Amino acid sequence: MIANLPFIAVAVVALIGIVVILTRQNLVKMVMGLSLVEAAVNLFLVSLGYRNGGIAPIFTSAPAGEMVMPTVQAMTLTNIVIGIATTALLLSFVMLVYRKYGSADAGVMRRLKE
Amino acid sequence: MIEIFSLSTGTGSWNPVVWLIALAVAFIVVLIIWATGERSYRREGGAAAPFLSGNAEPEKGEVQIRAGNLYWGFTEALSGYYKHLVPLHTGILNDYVLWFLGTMATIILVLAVVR
Amino acid sequence: MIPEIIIRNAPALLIAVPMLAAFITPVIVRAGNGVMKAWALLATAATAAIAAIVAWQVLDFGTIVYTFGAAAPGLAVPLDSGGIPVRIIFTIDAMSAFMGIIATISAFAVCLYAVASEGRQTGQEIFFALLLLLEVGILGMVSTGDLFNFFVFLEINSIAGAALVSYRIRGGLSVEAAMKYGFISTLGGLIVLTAIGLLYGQYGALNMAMVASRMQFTMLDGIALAMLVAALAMKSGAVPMHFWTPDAYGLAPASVTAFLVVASQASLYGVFRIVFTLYGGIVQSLDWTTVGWIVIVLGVLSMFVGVTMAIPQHDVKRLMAYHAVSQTGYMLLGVGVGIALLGTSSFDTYGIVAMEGGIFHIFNHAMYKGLLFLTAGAIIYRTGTSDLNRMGGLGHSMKWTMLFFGIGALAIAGIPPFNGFASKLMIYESVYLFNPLLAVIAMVVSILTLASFVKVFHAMFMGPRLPEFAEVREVPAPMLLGMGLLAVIVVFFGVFPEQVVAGLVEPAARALADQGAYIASVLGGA
Amino acid sequence: MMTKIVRAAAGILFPFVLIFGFYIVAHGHLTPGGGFQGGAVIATGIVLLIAAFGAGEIGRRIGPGALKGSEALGLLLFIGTAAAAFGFGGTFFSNWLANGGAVFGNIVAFGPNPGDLNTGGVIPLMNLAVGIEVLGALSVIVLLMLKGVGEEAE
Repeated sequence: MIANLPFIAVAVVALIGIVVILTRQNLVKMVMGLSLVEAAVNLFLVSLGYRNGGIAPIFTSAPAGEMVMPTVQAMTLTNIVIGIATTALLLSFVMLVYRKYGSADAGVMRRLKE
Repeated sequence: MIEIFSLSTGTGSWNPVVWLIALAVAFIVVLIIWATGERSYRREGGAAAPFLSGNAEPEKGEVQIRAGNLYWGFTEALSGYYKHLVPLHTGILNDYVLWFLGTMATIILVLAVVR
Repeated sequence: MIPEIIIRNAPALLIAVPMLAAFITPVIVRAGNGVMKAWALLATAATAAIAAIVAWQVLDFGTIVYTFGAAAPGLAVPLDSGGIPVRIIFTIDAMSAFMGIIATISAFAVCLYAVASEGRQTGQEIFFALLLLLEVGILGMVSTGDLFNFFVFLEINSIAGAALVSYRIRGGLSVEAAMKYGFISTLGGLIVLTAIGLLYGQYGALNMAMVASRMQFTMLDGIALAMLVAALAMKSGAVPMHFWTPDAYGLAPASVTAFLVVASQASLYGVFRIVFTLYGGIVQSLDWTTVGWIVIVLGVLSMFVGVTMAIPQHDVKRLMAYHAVSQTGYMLLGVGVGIALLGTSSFDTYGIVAMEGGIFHIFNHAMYKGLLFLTAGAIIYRTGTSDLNRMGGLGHSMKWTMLFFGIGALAIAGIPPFNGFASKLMIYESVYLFNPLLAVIAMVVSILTLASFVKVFHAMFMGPRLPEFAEVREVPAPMLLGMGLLAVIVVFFGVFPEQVVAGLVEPAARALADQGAYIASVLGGA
Repeated sequence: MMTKIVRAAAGILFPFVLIFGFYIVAHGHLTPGGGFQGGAVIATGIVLLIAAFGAGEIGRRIGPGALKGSEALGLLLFIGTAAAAFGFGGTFFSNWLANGGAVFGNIVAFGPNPGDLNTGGVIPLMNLAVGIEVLGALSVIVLLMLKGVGEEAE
């Protein structure tokens, strides 16, 4: 049960993010929901690499013992970098939409339809 | 020679080169028939002007049929279908996400849960 | 003739050349706009040449494995790694090489076109840098053999694509389209990453060949497969996840749209690669047919909904965007039939033909759809409107554009002797043997496509010269050259389909279907 | 522009933030951290200055041009280091400096050890390149977005 806690947290955070994306029409809040989903994915990846009692995978002055998986941590880091790029891009879009449409609402941002 | 250029589709084959030659032959036949036609036909003198029950011919720009009027009958006949389909394209981002996640959930159900 | 170092490192250069060119573009623009454009053209031409070298190597000597950071390209599995390929590995088989050729040809034609069509914009260095980055994303997606690397290139693809869609603001409309595209593709990317995490958690590897060889087909694998297929099908614009497609395609600059088509096809390649290579081991089970039917259903829905939504449209690019959705359906249908039949005795008789048709259609679609979007861009460039109701009589002043549009329109409708007919014929005949109803739907869709393009042709080019377009002239030469290149390919592939199918498409289909060879090329016959 | 206390404190803190950032970049191959994290720390320092002195003032002093230049320089350095491997007969990204005895060329001791800065081959070089790129890119994002918000407020 305890070992599964991180994964439960992943599910909770991802669900909150998805519910925010689906129910809020404010574009800034939708981007926040996306960031929540991203955080959940990052947490998921890091939890995957955890070994019970493992130490940080740094060879400098490392004590003997099991190490946690470093690959997932590298993946998480890459995803954080990508997440910064996408969030910055999406927020700039929100700013431009707000400036041109006078509102940052998904219900207003629907001139393209049908 | 012919086999090199023909695309075999398992049940048949398709040869664009032969098709093109046939097209050229047909074109030549048409040209010959056309050339045997009446040579004394004159365009001037009102022979080629449209006759609209004696009314004057309207300006060209007015009789141009714009795109919106084409296939009116088609969309009208299928209006029951379009009535349901078109409103689905709401243009609201939340709906886009909902459709995406809904489809994904369906595929997960079919592939992983039901088996 | 070609230096050995280039041949040896060609897979890496495929990514390195456009990436380096993209990073230099903002610097080189200080020497002048003309120099920068020449630089971008040179870079895309060089990339096309490298893709040709890669394809030649693959077709002659089999799958190339290129290990980044190793002492030699072929050292996929280091001796001290315990038999696990730890490095990022590019695995380029015939299918990847095929997609690489599509992407680089299209990139070159688009770049040639954009040199003139974007000539009136500011910030052109950003445009060309992003175009080159989008090419990097596409080429990376199609050549990588590493799941996480695939995700990274997918994100490069999404970010560069979304930024390019918003390149012209157009009163916020383009930004709206880019926002929708960027948002939903980011969500799709995260779902892909979650699925990759699920696979990594079970098998402790990211290399596709390694994961495929260890695949156990647990329930988690099924969930991962569903997530990957759904997210990548969304990125390729399959109904009912297509809503972003008309927005993004319709509002992006025409040159970008023509290239976004290829970007979507890279995601389509992702679907096929995941299903065949990663999950190809479950061929015998009942699940496998379900996978095939899911792809077929997505394909049929895309074909039908796409074309019926296209008919009432009056914005020329939005109409074409719905057709792009519809044509994607053909590829999904063809390859879906191949998936459903893989491993059965029918696969070698008509399953493979369906797959070849679907894969050939990817190439044809990239060429004629790119051509159509470019002609639409040419019309908009001169008339300033994309509304079909306000056009008319342009055939008098834009004869070359009319010719190119005609070629593209006949090709997309599957009229002989253009290339669309060849691939559609292969799909019809083989799908008819699989399930006659599907083939009938495919033909009806093709007829509706023709009807729709007759309407567009009439609205844009026919009729008397209209007074408001009296000043309209033909577009500049680089734009015509870009369109002409694609038109020549459309005609050439239509007249000599057998050569292309035997030379490029069939190896690609065989490579995709042969999971064992893919695994063996990386893991060394283990 | 904030109060004098904030400005003075930012001025004192800024060098320390810079040093910490460069420490993270330089030790990227030995300890947690690396180019991205170090660059982000340095960019945080610049954001600190922006918060204290206002985007207009800092934008005039540093300028988006210089930051974009550092972004391009970092990217070129990164790809250049990777591509230089072709000249040494290796593959793209292969480590042509490691264990060479020269710059960053010491051989890594086996087993747990206190760490030697002069190891790692091209990895420290790439960390440096990424650090230069990230500090430029993140600062320029913040500067340009603040500029957009400023236009909004007017």
